[in-house]
Amino acid sequence: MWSSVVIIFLLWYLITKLNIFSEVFIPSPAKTWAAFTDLLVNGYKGNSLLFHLLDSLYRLSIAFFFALITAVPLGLISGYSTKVRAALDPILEFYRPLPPLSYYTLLILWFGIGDLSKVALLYLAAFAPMYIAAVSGVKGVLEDRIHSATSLGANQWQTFRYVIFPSCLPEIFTGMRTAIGFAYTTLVASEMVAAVSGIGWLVLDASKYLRSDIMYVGIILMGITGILLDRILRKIEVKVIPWKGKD
Amino acid sequence: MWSSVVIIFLLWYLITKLNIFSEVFIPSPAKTWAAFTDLLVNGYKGNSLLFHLLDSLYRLSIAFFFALITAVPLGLISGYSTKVRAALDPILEFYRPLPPLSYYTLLILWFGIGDLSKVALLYLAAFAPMYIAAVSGVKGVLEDRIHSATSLGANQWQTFRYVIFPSCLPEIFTGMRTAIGFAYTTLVASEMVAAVSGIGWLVLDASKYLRSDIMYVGIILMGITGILLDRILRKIEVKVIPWKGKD
Amino acid sequence: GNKTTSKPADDKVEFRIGYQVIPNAELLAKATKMFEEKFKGVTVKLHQFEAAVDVNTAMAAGEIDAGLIGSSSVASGVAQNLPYQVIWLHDVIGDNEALVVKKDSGIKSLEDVVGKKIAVSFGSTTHYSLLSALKLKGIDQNKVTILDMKPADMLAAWKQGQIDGGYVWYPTLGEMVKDGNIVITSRDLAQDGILTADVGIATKDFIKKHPDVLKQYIKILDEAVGSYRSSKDTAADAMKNELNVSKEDAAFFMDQLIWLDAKEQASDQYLGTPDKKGAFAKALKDTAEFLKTQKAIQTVPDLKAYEDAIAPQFLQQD
Amino acid sequence: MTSHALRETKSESTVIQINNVGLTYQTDKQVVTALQNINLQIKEGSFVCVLGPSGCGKTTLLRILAGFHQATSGEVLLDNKPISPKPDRHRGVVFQQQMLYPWLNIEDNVGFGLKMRKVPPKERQEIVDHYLEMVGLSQFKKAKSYELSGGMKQRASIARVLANDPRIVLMDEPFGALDAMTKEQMQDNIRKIWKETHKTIFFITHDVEEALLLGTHIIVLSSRPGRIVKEIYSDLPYKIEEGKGRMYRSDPDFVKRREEIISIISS
Amino acid sequence: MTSHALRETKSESTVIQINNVGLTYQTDKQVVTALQNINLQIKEGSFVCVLGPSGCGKTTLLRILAGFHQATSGEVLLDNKPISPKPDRHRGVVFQQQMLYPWLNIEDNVGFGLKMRKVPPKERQEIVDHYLEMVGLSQFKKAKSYELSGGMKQRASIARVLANDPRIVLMDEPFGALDAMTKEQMQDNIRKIWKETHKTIFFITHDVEEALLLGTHIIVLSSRPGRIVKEIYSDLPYKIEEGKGRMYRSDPDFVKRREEIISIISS
Ligand SMILES: Nc1ncnc2c1ncn2[C@@H]1O[C@H](COP(=O)(O)OP(=O)(O)OP(=O)(O)O)[C@@H](O)[C@H]1O
Ligand SMILES: Nc1ncnc2c1ncn2[C@@H]1O[C@H](COP(=O)(O)OP(=O)(O)OP(=O)(O)O)[C@@H](O)[C@H]1O
Ligand SMILES: [Mg+2]
Ligand SMILES: [Mg+2]
Repeated sequence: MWSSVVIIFLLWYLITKLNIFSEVFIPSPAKTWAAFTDLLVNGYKGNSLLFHLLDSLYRLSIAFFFALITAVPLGLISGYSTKVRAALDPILEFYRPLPPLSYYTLLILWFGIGDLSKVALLYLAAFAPMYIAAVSGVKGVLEDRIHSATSLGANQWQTFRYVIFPSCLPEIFTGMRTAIGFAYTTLVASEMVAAVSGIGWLVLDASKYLRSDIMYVGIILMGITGILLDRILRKIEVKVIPWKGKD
Repeated sequence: MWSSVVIIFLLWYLITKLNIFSEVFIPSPAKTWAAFTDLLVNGYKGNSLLFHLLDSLYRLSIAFFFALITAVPLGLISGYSTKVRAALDPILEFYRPLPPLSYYTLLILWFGIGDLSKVALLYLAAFAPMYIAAVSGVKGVLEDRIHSATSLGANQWQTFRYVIFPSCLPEIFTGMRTAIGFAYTTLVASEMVAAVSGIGWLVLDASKYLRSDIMYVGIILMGITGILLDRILRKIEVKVIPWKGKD
Repeated sequence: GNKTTSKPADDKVEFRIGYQVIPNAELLAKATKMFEEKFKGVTVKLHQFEAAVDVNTAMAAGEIDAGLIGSSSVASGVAQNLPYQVIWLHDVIGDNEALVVKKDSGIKSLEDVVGKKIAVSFGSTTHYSLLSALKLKGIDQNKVTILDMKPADMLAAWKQGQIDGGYVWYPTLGEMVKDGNIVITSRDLAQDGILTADVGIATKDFIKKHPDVLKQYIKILDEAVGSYRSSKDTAADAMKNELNVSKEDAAFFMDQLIWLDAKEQASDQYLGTPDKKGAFAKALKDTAEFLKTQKAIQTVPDLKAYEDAIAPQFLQQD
Repeated sequence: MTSHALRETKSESTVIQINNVGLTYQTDKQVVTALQNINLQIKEGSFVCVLGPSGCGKTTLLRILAGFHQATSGEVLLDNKPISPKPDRHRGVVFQQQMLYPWLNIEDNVGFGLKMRKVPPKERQEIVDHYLEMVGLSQFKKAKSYELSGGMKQRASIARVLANDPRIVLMDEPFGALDAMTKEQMQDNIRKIWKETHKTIFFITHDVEEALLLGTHIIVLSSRPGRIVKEIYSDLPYKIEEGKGRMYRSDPDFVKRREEIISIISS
Repeated sequence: MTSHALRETKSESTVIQINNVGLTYQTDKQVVTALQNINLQIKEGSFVCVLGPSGCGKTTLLRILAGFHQATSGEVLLDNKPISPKPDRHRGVVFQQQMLYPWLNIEDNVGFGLKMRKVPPKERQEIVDHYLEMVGLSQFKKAKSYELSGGMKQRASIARVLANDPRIVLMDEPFGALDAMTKEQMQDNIRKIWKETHKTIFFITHDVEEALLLGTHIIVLSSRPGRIVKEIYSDLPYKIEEGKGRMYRSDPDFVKRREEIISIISS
């Protein structure tokens, strides 16, 4: 893993060193580092860098949490009951391919310009991948596994909770990982409205003034926190489903 | 399914009828329909509605196709070989959470303002979900299934092609569905720069002049084509993996 | 980038313009097919852009030779040594950008915005206008809650009563005026020397290699201004399709902007002449000063740099 | 050694009545008639052993009784009412292929049904421990299913179903992967449970001796499509004392019966 | 009926040599020693039958030979060279739990190894048809694995491995889910193939009679941790003619041997 990090760094260094593109678009590592230390000391427009980052992560976590506790159960139910699926799927399939831009205005109308609409946007982004994963997971559960549970006396809900749900966990985790990445990519879009904090807003704001050095600091921070979140999920996955690939 | 469509329509009708929000944001179904027929007849800014739609779908298909034939093999290899994974994962995990905005500039610098940079953006969006799904799929393959293949004389490549790949198909399909939805949501972003056609551009362009009726036509068209694409994928899925949920 | 060489296929120079949908002379020229008809020995390619950032990027990638960006973007671009120069003022912003406040907000004049919520699109010309206006009136901007919003979102927040006002352009401005009052417009500010404009820029490379093409270009734009002034009705008719609005609206939008012909632009008040650059250089420097307070740029170059960034030679028609 | 005439047991109430049942699998490639014209009465408390060639429809019949499939023709009555087409806890199933839950350890697998019925933890633990002891897996309480050998998985599956105390026990070749000795112990165990609790047991096996040592009602199916070719009633299982099963094997009468059944199957 | 002394067969070249092999499974909950101090020589062309109580380590031993696991101590030599720790086509494996590929029909499952070796389609088809015929699944060529009964799956797995013509055949209770008659046929088949091709076969079974009818080298393992408690050499399998296996069962000598082995396992 470190080798690929080093290679990327080298490439970056070379591109800026050879002046292939203007510094305005691709700042040198040195300039980016300088911007980083400056941001660390002085913050960005009134808030510290850490504050921006945590603010975004806070919104992200809330959105992700609520998406998780709604998308997974709904997905499981949809995978199980053709009726529920017939009712939910069209809605989901409809909004899913829509660009956030197209419904953000509606979210503002309903939820105002505060954190709520931002979280709602992230929520919608995180919802779909987990829902789809859960539906697909349920469909992949061995029929006899469900039979075994019911003939052991599990009622519908128990079969769900104790058999279908754990069987789907591997797919749900994949869905969670996709979801968190997806929600992250909409962070900037969500912080486009009436925000004065957040790492996404920082990137956006810097981009308006072509401050690519600050943008790069923001982007790299987003990338690194993204990697960290993904790693955490994978660590949890290994802990939670040690049986993956076994029978 | 039709019931939920009808409910949504009714809601829409009521909201506009009761004038809860201004027509500027939510045009009435009637007004939207009028805009639709007008667009059908006169097109939008020099191109027919169908042209806009097909143009976007064309870019999307190319991007999706290339993402499919690269992400899936790479994902499978990554799932299989710790070394490859160690090299690829950091790159993927890094770019994945980044907002398109942040690297679109780079894509333009490299690929220009033509279709190539647009396709590249969609490609990157579609890549990640399929890659992750493939990796996770491989890890979920029963160890003994791989053993059985190698002891039947399959070499590494054949084990891959004939055993691991089909075993992962259910997860890959989930990944494909997520990917196409995700690529679709970045369509608007991709058509933000130097485009004069495409359904995403149409929505964006209409939004600037607050032509919410045209926006809604575009959004609904995007939603419907999104649903159709998803349905097609699911049809294929059922055909390709009839054994899902069986053993 | 070094892809800027416009390849002279069949002896024609390729001239690539990045335009934005703004009801000015360039869009009028496009609508009336003037570029196709009047250019001699030049193939024109028009690319639509949504934001200055993208125009800058496309220019750096060598994908376009000329483009339109707001004066704020020019001020920061010059500060960052981007290799382009100002060759034309597509329009000076007039009544089309204004601060509008809710009728029931109790705001009668600019002084009353203290303690209120005002929305503006950060990084745009309106942002500069708003903050400059506050400064002009000696109002501490920290006493106003200034929110960053795109026009469509601003309108949504406005309708929901979440903001007291916004500095914005048409057509959002038009919607907001329906239940609001205009406090100040960019035309008012322009009179106080706070000038904002949509600026035509071209790469230094292209300026050096194809001055003749640019000369033709400016001539066409100048003619378009002329034709607009002579027949606003025909112009509105041509423009309505480009804007996708009714003819009346098109006429109205065009009217809000201040159109300047080549001669007016060559005056002291604007770009000036190659020998004596006009006041626009000062306006750009002022904008840069403002940007520095926004941390948008690190240093403000001297006036000379801004004068050097203006290339008014094409305004001289012979 | 007690002599044992094979004779009809006292007629008790019929618990399962199968009338003219048939089942046809429809796949895209072919149509397979798995069962045809099955008529069968299963008495309360009887130990039914089903024999028949591979692929003749034994599992299919069991799955119909369990409620996993529905017969394509005919009807199945339980206590004179049409059998519920949904599986329930009264019809416990030991699958032909193990169906343990890999996310639970063995103890929790075995206690699964009890937990579903909200049996208090302490009581549950006692029952689980009892059955784990019985199948010889006490030491592997905490192991995961994929850490067990084939035979151990089978035993765990049996314990899981028995611990749940179903009224009817449906077992699909439960002792197939067990060595002779373990199998004998398990046979003793199941016979003992059957005797003590008067459960009705439906037991598929390939081992004719096993069928004779366990079954009070032995059914022989013909090869596909499965039809009943022979029904034998026996009271031998009532007589066999714990640990004494092996003694009967060399009994000439027993050997005769065995050869008789084998020749029916082989014909 | 020929009398058959159990005696050592002529010593031929050793193909597999197992020296002091042990294997310990390490899980987060416990440490299980599955095998301990195994020493074994397998002669080229011999038919090794492995008996032992459930969970004693038979499968584990087979998996070491197949290259799925590595012994935690000791060494395994194949042709006097350390055995490859990677499975290959020379060591065909019939798994205890079926490992058919659900995305292929039965025909393609059976022809899988041949396809991997790029055997031309026509030849491949002939071989596949031959083995499908042998295991009685010709009619189910086009069926999917999940449309087969338990026994049919097992037979398909056996056909798949035999069609691939490995040098060493490793079989883990391959006939466990088969009825008496089918089992006998399969025993005849495998014996015939073994005689004709001189393959070395490593065969795990729970059926003592089966071991006696097939094995030239019978190994009895003790319960966990598995150690070899008895090795028996026999030339009976050489003598049994096709279809005559059943006759030997009542032979007093055979019965004696059988009881002897059973008592070893039970002790
Ligand atoms: N899901 C299915 N789809 C199609 N055909 C099936 C299916 N399940 C079973 N069959 C067919 O039905 C027939 C009977 O199968 P069944 O599993 O009942 O046999 P069985 O008597 O249990 O055999 P075994 O002793 O080998 O387990 C077989 O020919 C099999 O191919
Ligand atoms: N993957 C594993 N992880 C941990 N322990 C295991 C694993 N596989 C097997 N064991 C343990 O190793 C021992 C031997 O298992 P093995 O499968 O070799 O037995 P076996 O002789 O094949 O039994 P059976 O006849 O029941 O199939 C058992 O106690 C089992 O619990
Ligand atoms: Mg069966
Ligand atoms: Mg085993």
